[in-house]
Amino acid sequence: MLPEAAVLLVLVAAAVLFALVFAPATASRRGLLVQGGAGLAATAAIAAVPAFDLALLIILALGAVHAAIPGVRPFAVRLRAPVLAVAVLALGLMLVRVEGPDVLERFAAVGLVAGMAAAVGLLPYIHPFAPDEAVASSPLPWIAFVGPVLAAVVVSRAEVLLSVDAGQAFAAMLIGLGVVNMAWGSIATWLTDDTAAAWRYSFLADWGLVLCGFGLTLADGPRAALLVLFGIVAGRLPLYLVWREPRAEQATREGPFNLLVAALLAGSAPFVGFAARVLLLRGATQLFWPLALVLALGMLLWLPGSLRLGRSMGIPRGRRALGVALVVAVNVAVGLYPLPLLQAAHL
Amino acid sequence: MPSAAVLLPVALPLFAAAVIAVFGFAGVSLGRVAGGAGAWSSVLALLGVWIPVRSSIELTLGPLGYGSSFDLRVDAVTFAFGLMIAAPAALLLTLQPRTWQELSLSLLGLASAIAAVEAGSVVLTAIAGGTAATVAIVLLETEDPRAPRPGWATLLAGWLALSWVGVILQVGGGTAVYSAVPVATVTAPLFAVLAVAALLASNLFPWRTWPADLWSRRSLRAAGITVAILYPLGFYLLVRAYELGDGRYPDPLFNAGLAILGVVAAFAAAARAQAAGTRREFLGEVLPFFGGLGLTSIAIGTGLGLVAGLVNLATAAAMVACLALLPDRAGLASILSIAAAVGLPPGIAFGSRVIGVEATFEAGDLLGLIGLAGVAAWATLMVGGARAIGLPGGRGHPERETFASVSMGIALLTLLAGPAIAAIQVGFANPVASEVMQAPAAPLGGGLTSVVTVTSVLPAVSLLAPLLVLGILVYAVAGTSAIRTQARPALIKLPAGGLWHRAREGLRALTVPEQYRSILNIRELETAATGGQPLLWLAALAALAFAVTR
Amino acid sequence: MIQLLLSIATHSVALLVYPGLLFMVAFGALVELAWLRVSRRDWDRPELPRLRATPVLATVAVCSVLAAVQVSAPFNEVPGAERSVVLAAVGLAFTAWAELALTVEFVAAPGLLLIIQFCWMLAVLGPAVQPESLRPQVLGNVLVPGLLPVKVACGFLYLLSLPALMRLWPLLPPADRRDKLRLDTGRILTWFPYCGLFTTLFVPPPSDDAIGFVRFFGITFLVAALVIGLGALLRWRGEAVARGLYTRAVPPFAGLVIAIVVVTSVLMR
Amino acid sequence: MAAFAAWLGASTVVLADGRRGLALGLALATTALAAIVWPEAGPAAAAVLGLGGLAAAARRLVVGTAGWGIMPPGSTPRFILCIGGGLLALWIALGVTSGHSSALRFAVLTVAGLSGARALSSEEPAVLLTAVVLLALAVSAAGGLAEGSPAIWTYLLAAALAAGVGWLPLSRPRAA
Repeated sequence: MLPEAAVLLVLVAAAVLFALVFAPATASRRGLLVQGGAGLAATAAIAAVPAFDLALLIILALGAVHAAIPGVRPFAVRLRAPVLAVAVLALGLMLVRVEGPDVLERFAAVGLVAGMAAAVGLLPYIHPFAPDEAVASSPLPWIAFVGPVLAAVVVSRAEVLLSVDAGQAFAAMLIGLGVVNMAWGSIATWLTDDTAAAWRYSFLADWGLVLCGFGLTLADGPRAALLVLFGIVAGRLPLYLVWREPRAEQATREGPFNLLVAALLAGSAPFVGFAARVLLLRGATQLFWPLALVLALGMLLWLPGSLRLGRSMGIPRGRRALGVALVVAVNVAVGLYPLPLLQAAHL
Repeated sequence: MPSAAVLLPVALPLFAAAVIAVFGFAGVSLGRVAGGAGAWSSVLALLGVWIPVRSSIELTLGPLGYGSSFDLRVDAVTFAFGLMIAAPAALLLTLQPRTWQELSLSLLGLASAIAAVEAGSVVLTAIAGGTAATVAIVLLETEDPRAPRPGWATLLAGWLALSWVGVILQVGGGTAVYSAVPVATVTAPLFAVLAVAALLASNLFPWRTWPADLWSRRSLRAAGITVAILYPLGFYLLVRAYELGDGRYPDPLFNAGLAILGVVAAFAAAARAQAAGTRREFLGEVLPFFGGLGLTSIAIGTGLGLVAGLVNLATAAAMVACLALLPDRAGLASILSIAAAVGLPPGIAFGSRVIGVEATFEAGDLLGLIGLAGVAAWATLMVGGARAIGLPGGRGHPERETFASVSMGIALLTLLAGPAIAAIQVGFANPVASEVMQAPAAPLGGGLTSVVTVTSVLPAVSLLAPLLVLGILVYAVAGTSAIRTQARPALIKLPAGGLWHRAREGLRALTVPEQYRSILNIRELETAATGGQPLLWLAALAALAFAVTR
Repeated sequence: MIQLLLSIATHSVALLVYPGLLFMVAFGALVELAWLRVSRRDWDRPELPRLRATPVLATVAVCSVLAAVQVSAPFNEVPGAERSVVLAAVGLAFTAWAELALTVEFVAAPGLLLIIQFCWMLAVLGPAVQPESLRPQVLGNVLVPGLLPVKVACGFLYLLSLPALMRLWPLLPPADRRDKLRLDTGRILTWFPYCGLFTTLFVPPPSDDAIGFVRFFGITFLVAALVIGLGALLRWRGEAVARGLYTRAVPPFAGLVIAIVVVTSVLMR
Repeated sequence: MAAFAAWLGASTVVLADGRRGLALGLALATTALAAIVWPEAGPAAAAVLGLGGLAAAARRLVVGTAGWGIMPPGSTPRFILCIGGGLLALWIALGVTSGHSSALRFAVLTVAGLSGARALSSEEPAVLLTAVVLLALAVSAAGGLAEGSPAIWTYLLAAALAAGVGWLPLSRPRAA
């Protein structure tokens, strides 16, 4: 199994555990365990299977099963994106395997990038979202749970399958989509009316960084991407779960705690987001320094949205507070000393 | 001295913060004694590490994961800035009552700021400085969420810019370690980013920024700590920049530009100070004024200027503690604080400013005009100071966090320290100049009794000491009863502030005309992008396919 | 150590006796009497100043003493190398504002006064920009033809500024309701530093002998007389003329002086 | 011949709304794909693929909108899609790409493309699940294009998915 994917799997497992431990007393632990366990198993399978075709079939199966979970959105709406993803990935895969002109490989790269974006739910393939939908049946598992491992697998496969020329096109598309997702996600987090949607867009913005990281064809790029993915799975996702919990006071508030959460979400030092940003700037500077400038300016767009999300957390009490404290501690630790994580992923 | 000792100035306050937090969670507030102990331990550690050896001590503990090693060092620059940061913070933490949360956060911020100046590489400085900024924001919010605080975006932008500088150095020269960066890597564009980072870190601009705004908070507990730990960091970067550039900035225009910016900032602060409505408002502009002149002196690019700037900043650090402990009521403490702030002879502020002005003239190339402007700015502050003595107090600084006698003591100390400016230069500032600038520019002669510049000598002890005695005698027989507290009109009205405000309001009021709003409707755009329209998806696919054929 | 003690002693003598406090008082009293005689038509014996020390007086004394010892008066115990025009300028700048600390009513047109003070500072420090030296006697000694325009322009600006800085102009502060003649102690303390500094900056330094002494103080008294004359003229022409001069004439002239300083410095590089 | 049958089957799925039509299209496409993968992957893989697809078709025969529902009113765009898609796939499979088994290339392109398009254009769960089955079969068949003989696991998983997906319990969307 890909070491990077293995690390992400462990993080995903930790996220499931977090959901189990810190879920409100009223929530069904059994349901959480079944849904989380199934998702985790499928994610593990995606990372573990030897052939990419098998991974695609698992994604398809996962998409069908996830769409079948009772939820607010119609079955068709939930199934479309995974089906499109698999179809496009399959066509891309086919174009890689057949003989033909070089442009076919570029089209294959398009298939792989678009398929990955569609599976995870990134711009322009954003999964339709219902603010009041339960987490399990919402698009969130794709963007924050399965997505990280899936992206790592697709990118690693692409590196093997694509030629140098097509690989460059693949990287360029990743960076392009990354910048678009960064800008859209961070601005929408700030300006959208609905707080649930703002949370969802904030994942999109982080994914923008991930795509840019994967697109930087240097050692620092994947490192940065891994750290941002860590931030998504071990930071943003748990905080989102805490925010989703029903609580007495729903009023937004700006206190020290909320600012701390905002700092974590915005990738301020000393949280893991800052280390990831440093690596991204490093990679971008090596590749093409104006890109670093664009990224640096884009990174400032995180603040207003993060402040909004931080305020939306209110003041957690009891178990929720403990959960947030744990998330903060973990993100600070990895932010200050990310080397063990990177070494575990062989990066 | 074991190299691990360089950890102490950072580790001790961190440990104290942890202990205070643990007890706090257990319901026991250890109070200011623990806070003071944590902060003073950092000061003592700095003294203990630097004074016995007086040469650079470095600790490298291997890579951290973002291209930088865990590299801490204590050298003359670290020592000087560490003291500027830790000493006032320690004093405030010892005296002012705080909740355990505020204590822990303050110590955390202090440790981060010390780590920023101890960091051996630019990237580490950026991370530690960014941490200090984050902690300071949270600290200010803990004290009073509605009171003014620094713009987070500005601070983050500064530290992000510095981290970019760090990675550019790593990419271009293979390292971002201050002492190892190849000079050729420090190009003009890179230095421009570094300068912007420094200016953003300390908000050194001509308009009213957070170092002034924070003093308009009712309570000055968090404000004092924030200014103490954050304000010196921007100057620190500009001083380290000399080390990166082998004793100079990559282009003399940077020296001139930054010096001009500094003097303009100082003049603007002084102009706002002379128009202040309360004494507190005036005192709020004192530190930006110190900072402006400090920036000018440091940026001039000569050893003399750097030394003057450092002494000026050290005085500013003392003033931070002085002003944060000063009650809003009238009295001798206020008068002495204002006298110290305006640089009444023969105080240390007076001495450092005079040397700074002399440095500009001796630097040549019309830089003397900057010195001239500096003196004009100083004169404006004098007016403000004289006027402020009789102004109403201000926002009612809570009595329990004010210590008039200590504040007065600090002010008095800065006034009495004038004759010792040569000694301070030799023990405190000269080593920094020697560290970051190459001889012969750096070390200045004159010894402990006088400051020798290129064209003149300031006989610190022999001239200023008798003047001090004379001053003490005449002030001793003079009373303060004749001073009348009254609302006093501004000498110069400030149209600029109004213009700036109007411009900002105008910008805020800008809207897209009704008939054009349908062209770009954000809501509709959001709906279209998130509606999961198959056609849009296929179009995106086609667009990507088209893109890769170009 | 002994050398340091000796140096402190000589500097103390300079500060307290000559050209410091005692000498300043003597010189200032004479000139102030002359000013009173010239400025008032109804001359009677003026009241002696109150001897009660106030913070204002203390500040003026300390700052003007510091300025006084920077002048190149013959037999000045402060060595030439240890004098600085910046010390003199800043010291004197403080004296103009000490009264503002008590109440605004003691200062006439403070805004205008500040602008005039800027002009005066330009006149004091302008000549130092190109030579890059701050030793007063060096500046006084500069006779390079290329620098003479700066020197002349700055000297003229200096003289124009003094009546305002010395409060000889007809703009009276609201609180100045003195009907009887009284010596102004603050002004007494600043006559010598202001006039002596002019002599130092714009006239070649004298030798340390009797002739040099007479020459220096002759010129300094002449400067004082010029200032008194200018002040009297302004009082005679009235407030409006004075205000017009200091708002419409002096600041633009200062602008011209800056231009001359810049151009000269550029040309002389 | 088999490739065209695969296209015909996929097109039938695109054009049909009723369960019989969907089952017919699925069965036709399955049989064709099984026939195409036989030479490359061997009889076992073909059998597994065929069994999975036929099981899905059988399930489809009993679940979904009753009747054939082939080319209902308003299905002209779908018809054009089938023709256009087929021609495009034919051009790519024969004209643009080369190598062994052009039939497999054509079949994979048409089945994957048309099933994907069907999934995007329908709201009916039965239709969507049929498209999913077709897509799974196409993905597994595409394994035959890889270097070396494809592993049986891909076909097994595709067959299992095809056979199982029809049994998913589908609930109506509920308001939260």
